Amino acid sequence: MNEDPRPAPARPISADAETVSQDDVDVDTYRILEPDGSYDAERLPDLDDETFRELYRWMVLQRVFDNRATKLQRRGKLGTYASGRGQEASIIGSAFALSDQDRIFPYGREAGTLLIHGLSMRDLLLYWRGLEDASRMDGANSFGVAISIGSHVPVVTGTAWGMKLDDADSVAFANLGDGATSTGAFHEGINFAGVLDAPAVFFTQNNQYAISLPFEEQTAADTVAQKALGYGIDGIRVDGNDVLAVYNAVLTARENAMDGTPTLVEAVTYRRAAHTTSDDPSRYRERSEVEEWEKQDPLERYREFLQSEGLFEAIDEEAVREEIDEMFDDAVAAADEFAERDVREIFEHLHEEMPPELRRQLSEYEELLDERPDMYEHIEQRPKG
Amino acid sequence: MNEDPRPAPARPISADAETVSQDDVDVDTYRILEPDGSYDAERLPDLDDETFRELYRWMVLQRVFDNRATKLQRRGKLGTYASGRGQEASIIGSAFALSDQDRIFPYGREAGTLLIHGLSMRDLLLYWRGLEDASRMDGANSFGVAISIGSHVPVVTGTAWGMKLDDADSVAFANLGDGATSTGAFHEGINFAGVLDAPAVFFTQNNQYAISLPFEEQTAADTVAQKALGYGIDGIRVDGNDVLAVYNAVLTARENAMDGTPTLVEAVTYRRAAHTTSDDPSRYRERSEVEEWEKQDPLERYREFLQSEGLFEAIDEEAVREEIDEMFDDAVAAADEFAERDVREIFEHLHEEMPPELRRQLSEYEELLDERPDMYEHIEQRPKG
Amino acid sequence: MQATIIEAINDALHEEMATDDRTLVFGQDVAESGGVFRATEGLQETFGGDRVLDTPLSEIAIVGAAIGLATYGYRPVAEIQFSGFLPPAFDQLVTNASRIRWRTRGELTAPMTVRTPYGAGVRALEHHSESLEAVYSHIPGLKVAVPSTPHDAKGMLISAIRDPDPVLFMEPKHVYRSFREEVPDGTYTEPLGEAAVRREGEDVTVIAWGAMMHKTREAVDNLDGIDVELIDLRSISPLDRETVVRSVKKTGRCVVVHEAPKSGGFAGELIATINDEALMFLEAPVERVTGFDVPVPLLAMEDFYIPQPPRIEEAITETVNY
Amino acid sequence: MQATIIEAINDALHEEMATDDRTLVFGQDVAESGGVFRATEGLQETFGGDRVLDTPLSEIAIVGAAIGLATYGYRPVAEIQFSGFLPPAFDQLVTNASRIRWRTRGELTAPMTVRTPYGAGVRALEHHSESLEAVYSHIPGLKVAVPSTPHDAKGMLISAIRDPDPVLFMEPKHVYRSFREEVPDGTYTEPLGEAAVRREGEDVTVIAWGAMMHKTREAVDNLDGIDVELIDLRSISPLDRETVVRSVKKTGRCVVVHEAPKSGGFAGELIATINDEALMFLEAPVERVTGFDVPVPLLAMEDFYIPQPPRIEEAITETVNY
Ligand SMILES: Cc1ncc(C[n+]2csc(CCOP(=O)(O)OP(=O)(O)O)c2C)c(N)n1
Ligand SMILES: Cc1ncc(C[n+]2csc(CCOP(=O)(O)OP(=O)(O)O)c2C)c(N)n1
Ligand SMILES: [Mg+2]
Ligand SMILES: [Mg+2]
Repeated sequence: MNEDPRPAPARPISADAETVSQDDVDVDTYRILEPDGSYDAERLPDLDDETFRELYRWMVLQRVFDNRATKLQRRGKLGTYASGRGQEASIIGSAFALSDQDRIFPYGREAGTLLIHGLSMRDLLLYWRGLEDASRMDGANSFGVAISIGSHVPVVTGTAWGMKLDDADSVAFANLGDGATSTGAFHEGINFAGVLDAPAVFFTQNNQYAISLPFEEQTAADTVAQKALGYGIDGIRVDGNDVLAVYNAVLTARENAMDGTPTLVEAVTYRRAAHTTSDDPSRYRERSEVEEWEKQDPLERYREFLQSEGLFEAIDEEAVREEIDEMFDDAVAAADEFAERDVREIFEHLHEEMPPELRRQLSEYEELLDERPDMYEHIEQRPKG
Repeated sequence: MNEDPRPAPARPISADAETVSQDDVDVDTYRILEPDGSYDAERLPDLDDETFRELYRWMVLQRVFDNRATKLQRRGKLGTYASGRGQEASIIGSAFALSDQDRIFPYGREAGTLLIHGLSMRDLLLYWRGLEDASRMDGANSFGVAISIGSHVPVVTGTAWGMKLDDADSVAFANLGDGATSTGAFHEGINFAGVLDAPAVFFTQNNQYAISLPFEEQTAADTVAQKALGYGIDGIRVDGNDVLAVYNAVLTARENAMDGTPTLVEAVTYRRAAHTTSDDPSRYRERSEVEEWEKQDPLERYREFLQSEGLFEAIDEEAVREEIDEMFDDAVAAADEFAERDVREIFEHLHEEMPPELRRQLSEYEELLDERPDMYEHIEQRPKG
Repeated sequence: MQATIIEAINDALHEEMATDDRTLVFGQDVAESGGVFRATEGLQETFGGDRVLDTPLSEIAIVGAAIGLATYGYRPVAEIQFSGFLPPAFDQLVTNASRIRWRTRGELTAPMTVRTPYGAGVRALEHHSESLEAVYSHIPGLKVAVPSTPHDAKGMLISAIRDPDPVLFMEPKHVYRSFREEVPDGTYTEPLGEAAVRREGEDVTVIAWGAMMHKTREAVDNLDGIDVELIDLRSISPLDRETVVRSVKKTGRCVVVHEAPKSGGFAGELIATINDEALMFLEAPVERVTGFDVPVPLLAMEDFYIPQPPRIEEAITETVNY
Repeated sequence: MQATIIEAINDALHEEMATDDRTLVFGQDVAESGGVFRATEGLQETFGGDRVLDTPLSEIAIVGAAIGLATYGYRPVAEIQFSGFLPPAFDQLVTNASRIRWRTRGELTAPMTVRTPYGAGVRALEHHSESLEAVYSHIPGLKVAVPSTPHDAKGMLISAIRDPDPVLFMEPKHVYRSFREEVPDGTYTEPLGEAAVRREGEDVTVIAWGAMMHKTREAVDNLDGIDVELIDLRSISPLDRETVVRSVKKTGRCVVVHEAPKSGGFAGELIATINDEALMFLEAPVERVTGFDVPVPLLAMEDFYIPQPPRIEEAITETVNY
């Protein structure tokens, strides 16, 4: 055996193995409403007029809720808040495509989705005030918010698997951001869903940023949708500022999923607000970029459509906004009235039956709180803002 | 706001969003030597005759080493062993495409790769005898074997990143199995490599199984190579039983990588042996399937090529095998002579400087071993087989 | 029947699959091939491919999917092939499994079991020999069980599967097949959270679990004239503090044996518990006989690492003679 | 200069980047935006995009790439944005970072630092408040450091970056900005593996680290007539057993304060150490003042969870009066 049999590849030896690359695949962006106001009538979803209008009202609600919540946070009356501004079409369009039986796995920005699916506005505010009790998701068929980015994806697969075993008429629906697509949990969860033919929809709101990191620097892939190819499932890329297109895309994905093809939807949109109320986007992006996207406002685009269809006349936008403002005021009032929490709350609901050591920790602590009322000088039951 | 504004999607509303799927992309399998003995002369790598022959000798070496190591294990003289039988073209072809400057990240089956790149046969045997000292990888530019499947992939990316920063004429080269492609580490590592334009080659030996799980059940994707599209990098699918094609594919990948496009190579091959010496493949696959692949033997295919080119005459296969057998015998003898290990060895090399507590543990233990020679009744310094 | 630990586990899985058809078994190589240790042998034949499934090489997805199934009403029993491959899924345990009940205030729960063989001594490759029970014991909301006998393996596994909350079930693979004992047919449970006193004694309390129970028993049997109280901890979390404390109050002396490295190992929690409630009864420091603060050596040297009976004997003798 | 902890960290990074051009800084949002806590502010401007880089949302890849760089000769300083997001990378720490020197018998080493803000009290969302130092302390080959002052933050971070082996550097984000102190300009190091005695005393040893040092100091300051010896542990691993033992031998009493849940928390290792070497000096059980065995509550209730000064005071008083 020759001691060093290798030719030195540093002297390049011409090699010609064919490569496959993303240039070999076309990923179209599905759209119904063009930014110029025209639309593809063939593609219009088959909704009644009132539902067309409801879509609009809910987008307004998302916008107003985000504005109000952000202000509430500035006044120190809410914890960190993550706004969906700019993503209303993605948030509301997808929510409308889901049924009550579908289990939603939220990721944080989708106020409207949770409210549409039954969560009360008070509870949503309480969630952002950091009250465990709100994550109960009362009224909604929803998992807890996946604050650990991407961590819900394999869980979605498990729930979808259960639905498949039950032959249920439903899907497990993940909301996630572009940032989540870089996580190992995303990969393992979706790949496994593909193997299982699980009825799961992985709805990625590609809002172009993971905090400060633009999509182009998160991955060398041109789109999120093409990542579906690595899993042998279907991908849909949709204009995320076109509420009707999103609605159709998620409906399609949902049908696919129930037919055994999990689907990865990429809604191309833009996060116009700061990442959260703790973030200062001027550190990493130009105002002009935001302005470009403001021109693509999802509410405006949809309003134009409604107007051109004569559907908008029945909407009194002023009144809608007032109604939402009132709902919000009521919700804040209700949240404010929510009783101070008892310390027991942080000991409960971890186990079906509290283990002895934890019971002891609780009772010792209760005693201490009695004996040392000055403990309360260190305990503030509210957000600091 | 309508309390329940959603249309019931259970009544299917026709939706038509276009999907992208793996049917939209063609992934060809690169090949030079056809199973029928013909070959594509255009594609032949530009190697001198002796190198063509060395390729063959090394494939034989891989085959013989696997056989002998497996037998050694059966006699209780080696720990669990993982054979590369059937994958010789992938193992040797890829190894020949690498330079000494490239850092190899092995995954276990590639005896030949490590030997070609400077590891002694004795040390390789000692590794399989479970001696830490052998993982030093003396002589080879190699990381430790990634026994935790996929765990090396992000590490490969880091090393490639370092090479890029150094403007080095080298790549980081990962050997991995199809099974590894299901791990989160694979995803995060390769995606990040794509972002970094890191000179990394991810060489996947798709031997059709992850222990008992056939490739079709590991992922719904038809190929490993197409997974490159999700990362915006290049993929190459190559016939892993064609040593010349593998050689060219890895050369291509290496050049791509050094030009800033990390490349995922899928070598389509077959694990003809059991997963390891502890495995019984009859539990999960038919003998007939193995026989089908035996017909595609990489050594035979390459021998035919050498014969048809008149290159084989200078090879005395008998003598080659004898030479390898002798090398193996010598290596076993040298391994047998390797001194019994001192207990200090398990305390050393974890920290540059041993922390006080560990020093104490060691000295107390040395004392105990002195005082209680019966400890050695419980300590066997050899594989049980 | 007479059964080894691995047979008892297999039996428990058969029993629970038959009892509750929402029980599912999945993991790498568990279905078609019956598991690398044969723990799941025969399940797929009996209960079908829908309920017994091979998964991809995806520890995150295995544990994550178990959470998704459990919160949806199933009773998943997931296998992680070796506990050295559980760390990739650590986040799913911490972030989701252990706290989904908490996060949703009891609306969603995760009645799931993750089975995994742990520990050294089977001459395997790197990462096949770890014992990270101390790590998992520190995650609130996660139960950690480690049986040491066939009887317990079966009864505790059935308890784990029926438990309303997530249980990490660590199996002492070193003694999977080393002995048989009588294991009742049919269904029975052994409680989680309760230690077992294997031998009553007056001189010293010796605590071990899993594979170390057997090394420890061997040591105890070798010791003439020392009246050992031997506790099989069985549950790492929740910890049966009462049994430990009661025993140490009686004996005034204690030795803890575990395979994991000493620093940060679970002996620390045991000693802290004794300190809390029985300090003034102690007549000698509690001794720790543990793995060293190094990774488990590869197979050639692993016997050096494992606490062997003479080491345990010395520690017991020293503690008694302190 | 007068600096907060976060400023001291930023300064340390600037110093080391300037001193050793093989030092790299990367992580989520560290470059363009200077880090969510501004720890890395100004680095990219000064040292360029090649050495200061934003990474994708990939904790496995961040830690994995650090290992790849370190074993290739670089000195990576990776940031994990919150320690609650380190669990996805747990496997890289266990499987590669902590043992590559061991695995290759010193041929390859991983001189890398993983910085991560830990702990509760900043009113953040779920998973932003954890303290898992006990878990990481149990991984042989991984150092774990937790500074509590600006001076130490700078000196220890420089030590961590220069350390020939991997260091997990946990930063007490709750006190990132809560006070300034004099921090020397230029380069200096504070050793890893050495605790600091912050206050000498005769009555009782109180041990804390990181953010809990400040709650503890507040408690100690409130206690009239008790002469406390206050130890800032600083290094969780390797543990400075000597300083702890020497102090407890002197005082005969000890209280340990940490934020993490009690069960399986690092107090266990400290108590075990005291048990090993100073048991007979103890006049009272070592008290633990810790988080409860639950996840850190969301922001509305987190103050309940955190060990507050009155709790610490009670424990000290009880221990002294035992
Ligand atoms: C596993 C994990 N790592 C880091 C973080 C910190 N973090 C919070 S949001 C975020 C970016 C998320 O980006 P994306 O998924 O695109 O969602 P978006 O916020 O843009 O809607 C990061 C890095 C986290 N929450 N979880
Ligand atoms: C993270 C991890 N999970 C599980 C295992 C157990 N295991 C060892 S090899 C193997 C299959 C590997 O398959 P593949 O990557 O295709 O490589 P091959 O053995 O086929 O060459 C498994 C599951 C492991 N070593 N690491
Ligand atoms: Mg985003
Ligand atoms: Mg394979």
